[in-house]
Amino acid sequence: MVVATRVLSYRQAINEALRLEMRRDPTVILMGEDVAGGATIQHIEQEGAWGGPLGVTKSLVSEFGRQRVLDTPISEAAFIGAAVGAAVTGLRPVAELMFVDFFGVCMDQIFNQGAKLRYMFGGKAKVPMVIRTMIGAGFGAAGQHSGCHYAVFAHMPGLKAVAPATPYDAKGLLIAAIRDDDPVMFFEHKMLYDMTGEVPEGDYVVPIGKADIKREGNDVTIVAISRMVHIALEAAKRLSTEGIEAEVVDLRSLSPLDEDAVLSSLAKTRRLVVVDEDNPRCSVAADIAALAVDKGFDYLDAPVKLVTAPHTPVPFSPSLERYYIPTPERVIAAVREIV
Amino acid sequence: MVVATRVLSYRQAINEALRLEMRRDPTVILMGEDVAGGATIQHIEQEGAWGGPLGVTKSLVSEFGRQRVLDTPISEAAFIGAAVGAAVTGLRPVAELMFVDFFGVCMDQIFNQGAKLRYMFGGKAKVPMVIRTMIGAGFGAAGQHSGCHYAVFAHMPGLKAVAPATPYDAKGLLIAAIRDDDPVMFFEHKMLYDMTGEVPEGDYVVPIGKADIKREGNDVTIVAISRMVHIALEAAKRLSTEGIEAEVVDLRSLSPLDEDAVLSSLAKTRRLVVVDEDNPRCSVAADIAALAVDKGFDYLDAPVKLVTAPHTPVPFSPSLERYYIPTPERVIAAVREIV
Amino acid sequence: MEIPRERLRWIYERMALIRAFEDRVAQEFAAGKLPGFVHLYAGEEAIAVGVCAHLTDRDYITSTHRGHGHCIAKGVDVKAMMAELFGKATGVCKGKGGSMHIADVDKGMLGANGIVGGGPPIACGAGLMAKTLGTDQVAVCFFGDGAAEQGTTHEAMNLAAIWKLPVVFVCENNLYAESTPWTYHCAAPDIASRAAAYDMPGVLVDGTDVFAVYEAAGEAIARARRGEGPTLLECRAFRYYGHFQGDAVSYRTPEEEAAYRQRDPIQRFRQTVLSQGLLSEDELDAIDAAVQHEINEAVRFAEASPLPPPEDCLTDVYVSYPAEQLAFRH
Amino acid sequence: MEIPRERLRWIYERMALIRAFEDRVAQEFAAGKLPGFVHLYAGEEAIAVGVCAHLTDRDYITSTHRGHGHCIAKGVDVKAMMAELFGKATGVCKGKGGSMHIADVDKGMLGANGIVGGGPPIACGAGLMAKTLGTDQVAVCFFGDGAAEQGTTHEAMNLAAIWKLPVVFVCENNLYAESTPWTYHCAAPDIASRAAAYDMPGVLVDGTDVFAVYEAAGEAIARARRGEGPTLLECRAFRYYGHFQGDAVSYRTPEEEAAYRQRDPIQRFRQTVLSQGLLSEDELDAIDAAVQHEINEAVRFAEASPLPPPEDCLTDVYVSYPAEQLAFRH
Ligand SMILES: Cc1ncc(C[n+]2csc(CCOP(=O)(O)OP(=O)(O)O)c2C)c(N)n1
Ligand SMILES: Cc1ncc(C[n+]2csc(CCOP(=O)(O)OP(=O)(O)O)c2C)c(N)n1
Ligand SMILES: [Mg+2]
Ligand SMILES: [Mg+2]
Repeated sequence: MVVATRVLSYRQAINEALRLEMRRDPTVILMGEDVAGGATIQHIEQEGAWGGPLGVTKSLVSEFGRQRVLDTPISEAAFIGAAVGAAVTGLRPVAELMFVDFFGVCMDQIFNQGAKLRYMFGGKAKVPMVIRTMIGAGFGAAGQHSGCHYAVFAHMPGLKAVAPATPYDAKGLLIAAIRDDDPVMFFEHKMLYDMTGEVPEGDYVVPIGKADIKREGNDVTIVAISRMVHIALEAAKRLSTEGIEAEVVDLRSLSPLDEDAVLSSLAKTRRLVVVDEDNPRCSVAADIAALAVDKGFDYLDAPVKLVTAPHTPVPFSPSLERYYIPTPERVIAAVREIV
Repeated sequence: MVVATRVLSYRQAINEALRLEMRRDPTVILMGEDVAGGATIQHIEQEGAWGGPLGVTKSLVSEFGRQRVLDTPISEAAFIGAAVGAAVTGLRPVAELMFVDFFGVCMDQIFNQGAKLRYMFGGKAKVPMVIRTMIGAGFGAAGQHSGCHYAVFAHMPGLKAVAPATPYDAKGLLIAAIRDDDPVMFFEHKMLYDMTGEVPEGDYVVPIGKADIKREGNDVTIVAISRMVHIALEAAKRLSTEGIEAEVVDLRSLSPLDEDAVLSSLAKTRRLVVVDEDNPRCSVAADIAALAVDKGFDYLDAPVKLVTAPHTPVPFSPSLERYYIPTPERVIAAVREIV
Repeated sequence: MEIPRERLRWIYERMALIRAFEDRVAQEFAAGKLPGFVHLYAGEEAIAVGVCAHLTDRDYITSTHRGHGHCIAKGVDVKAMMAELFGKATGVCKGKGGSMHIADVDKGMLGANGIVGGGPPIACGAGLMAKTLGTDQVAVCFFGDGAAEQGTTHEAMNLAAIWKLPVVFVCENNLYAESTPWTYHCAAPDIASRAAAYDMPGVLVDGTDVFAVYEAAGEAIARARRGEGPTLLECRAFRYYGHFQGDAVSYRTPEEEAAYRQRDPIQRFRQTVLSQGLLSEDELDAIDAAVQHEINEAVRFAEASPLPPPEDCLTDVYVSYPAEQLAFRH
Repeated sequence: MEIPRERLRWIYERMALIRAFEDRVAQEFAAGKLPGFVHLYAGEEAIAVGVCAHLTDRDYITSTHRGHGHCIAKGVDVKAMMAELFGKATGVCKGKGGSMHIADVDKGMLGANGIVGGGPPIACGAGLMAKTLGTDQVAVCFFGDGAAEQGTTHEAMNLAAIWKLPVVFVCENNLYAESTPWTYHCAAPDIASRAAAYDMPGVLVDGTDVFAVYEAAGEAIARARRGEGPTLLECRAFRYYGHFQGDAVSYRTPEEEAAYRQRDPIQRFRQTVLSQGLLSEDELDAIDAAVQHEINEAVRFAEASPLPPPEDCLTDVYVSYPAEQLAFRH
């Protein structure tokens, strides 16, 4: 069967995944601040409503109505907790935590309730919910709207966590997340919304827990997450002109982890750099390094280098923010140190 | 000068640190649920009040009064945020988050407000506050009262984090934390409250950011945190009977990290095991492994082994909980794999 | 509100069962047979029973750290409960939850909760499910006076109100949060009147009078089922034991505790039904005996049951996850 | 409440300065000169100014994502503010905070806040400091109608009430939270009446009338200074621009927006003082001119200022911390 593909943006790919799953399964609902937009305002019904502050859920309300696309008050703990309660009792809610930086007001419902109910109930419940949330710097949005923080969620038992880097992966992983019977954190990088790429029509699944080799190479493995995949690819391109061929592994799934993909690439290249936009301490990057030095120790011919944000909040000024975000130059410098 | 020491429990050592600092500095206040106990109840004034559910702050209210030892409603976000506001404007509050597992209801005030105000304000403010909080399994307190979670705090820029393993360190680190001009998370392991040890009278400081060699050895470095220090020491004792001499490094401070202490021990022993009661992914243990495989790569003669809790919530039943908590046997097995 | 005879018998039986369960748990705990800590519900039986008398297994409740009474009122099996408190493999949560997380989704019991204020958002979710799917199910959220100060409680009441969810909020005001009197931690003259802040009815109820609770809850639940939205009930009652077992309860006087017993919900029920000739003394005594038997059986069952195999620590975390990533690396 | 002439001039000047600042920021933003996003306060000037007219530099305020107006009313330097929005090293936060975190502790301005509901607990802390040290300082907490649904807001009001903290809660009800009308997100008939849930006075104020705000805030702040505890003011006003710059504001109709202008706080003030002969037209025009000059100077200053050196990313995180652990490893 030939599947038609079109060029879509990451934003459109996410929107399409939501639309297809809502068509397929009437128990899928969306909730979040302004995910429809303009609740109770007559004159913008149908196409005028926001669809989220960045338009990601635009026009879903016109197809599915306000019973299934629910604007919420600014009460993240209440509505994310409501998603937990709805998931335990039979719906498949997709809740939007607008920016991941807001997790501090609702983390209890995520990690202590949603993530643990199944376990504490002795396996009698399941919690099929998705939390979509925006990550990343580059927007000048400063200290409380630019973090990644996915390490905190990968740390927590009971949660799954995925972070797509391309429109294709965004659509396929979101469909997988909605169909998954466990709570899934779905991290969308705000700097990727306008990135475009080939996306098949119809539904398909990118399996949770599988990394993707975005570029093959024999000299060094660069493991990267979300937007950093593109930084790593840029670095790899430039390194190639010097004769260094990097293999770029897009982690895609942060929990569970595709340990085999990382270790087999490492077995081939014997060198590892991890690129992660999150803060360095107790990060996913550190976690990959820990994996490498345990199960991959015999492969390692050089130190494992982490290219991450510094141990600081995200600064506002463009000059500072550029310094904060890992660059291809820093990735190249790290690679040069070990090849 | 000879300083008298006595044997105190970890609980008493903490109580004494609070008492001494409150005597020394009138801007130090305590706040938390039942930290005094029985607010407005006349007949228990003075010695009858709880002093916290485990009696750690017992009788401080009789010395300092209810203006400085404040019982709070069950509103962690409000009172921890109030500690932030009080710290920015001139007090040195010590707030108690009863169990670290409750961080999900108040994390925003901790990591987004307290930890970031100084940075976002361009350095114009300081936030000298301490959050005391209980960690750890072993009490049968199950999934929402037994976690460690300190990795989440070590991950966050703007916070410091310490986790004493002995009465001596508890007192000295708490005094250091109260005098520190940055927000400090102070992790108390509930299974250690009754542990006793020599504690000097009067005030002294254990500097934040310094690890402590709790046992010297040449064959393997075991880095451990909080209660796991004692597990590591027990393992070391048993290994010694087989002729393996382990060096036990008590990390004490999780942020900042005493990188030198870890690396110089590693330079000597060339082998590393990290023992951490927290969940394994993106943990402090993983972080130490990442440090080792980067800056300590040339020292490493073997894989770095992590002995941690599994990637599960803390179960209730004693048989399950025993399985969850790292044991000397597991530490010994890890050491045997690499020596 | 007239209560059918069979319901009356059920009410008495459930209240007696809760009391007997809690008294026995206190004994077993004192004997060192229970791990962890327990928060007992004795004295507050009329609330859980008066409310749950209106619910079926298809309706949901969320509970608190003091959740045994809610379980029993919702019909959770007492043997499986006792085994859970003993940490046994036959426990209703296979020994993974314990007292603070005891739950039985099949009975609509969405869990005790170790987090004060953890339940209200979850109850909204159960209500949202019912509303979305167009069923007539309702969700009842039990919470303490102390939990009234947790932000989630406010957020959830507002959410339930604007979405007109079929949720009933039942504040169990037992006068204390740990050792702190509610009059200290709560700025409002009463908690029921906070309902006005969410434009819902708020009713202050004598929580030691099961008839009063039954009536108020009946109206609130009927209103919710009719799709007219949430209600807040504040039920005042007393907890007989300490906050948790081991609490010396220094904050209360013996006089205060004695006064509680004057209004014991079970004795009050007995007096009412006897004086009105609704049930007979023999009937009530027979129920007491049956209850005692059930509790004895439950303890026997719990004691005889095995502990879960240690590796069960690793199961039930996810529906699907690579097993080797759940285990510790060493 | 009679307002001294100098205060009247100050009120007009501050309101005009806020308006001019915001209008200019809108222009500069549209020209692509400002990084990030900005939330503008135009239309709500009477609230910040009417409240802060009662405060000194020693009093504290907490603010919101829509914080420029609060800064100006609290006396933060406009040049340093503009430079901050431009991300310059001369900014009041050295370019680290930006619009959403603009702050000046020396002026008692404890920060705009990127977290809705982030401010109320912090305001309680400033009040607690004053109470603990026995000073007469007060803390004012500005928050939006949307923030009224955040749990922290409720917790903070309750805490301030039980501790009788010198805190005034000022809800700026501008009818919308993003594109969501307050009548949808809020179950209460008005936000002021929620004060009853915390046993404090609650006052609904016309937030486009600076005299009304001045009077209500004066009473509330005096009450707080006397140690009589918190008050909740709900001030209704309109935001003229979108939620953030770039918002097409499709949720409002042109008629609705036109109606706002009928009640413009600055025009209303002008009419009142002119008709009552309190200030002269020349005086007001002179102030307008001075304000315009100040804004021009501020923009010139901001444009001429350098960006911070990149490595300044690593400073001001802690008072003390090992420098090599702040830097990224590569
Ligand atoms: C978020 C959170 N904070 C604090 C606690 C500790 N804690 C457990 S029960 C309790 C008191 C609860 O009081 P109330 O809600 O009145 O319930 P009661 O115990 O009286 O039934 C406290 C403070 C907790 N479990 N969760
Ligand atoms: C905790 C949190 N949730 C959501 C947001 C996103 N957000 C920013 S402003 C805003 C609306 C705020 O409305 P309101 O409080 O009425 O203030 P206004 O913008 O009207 O001044 C939202 C939802 C946020 N910044 N923080
Ligand atoms: Mg209570
Ligand atoms: Mg608003």
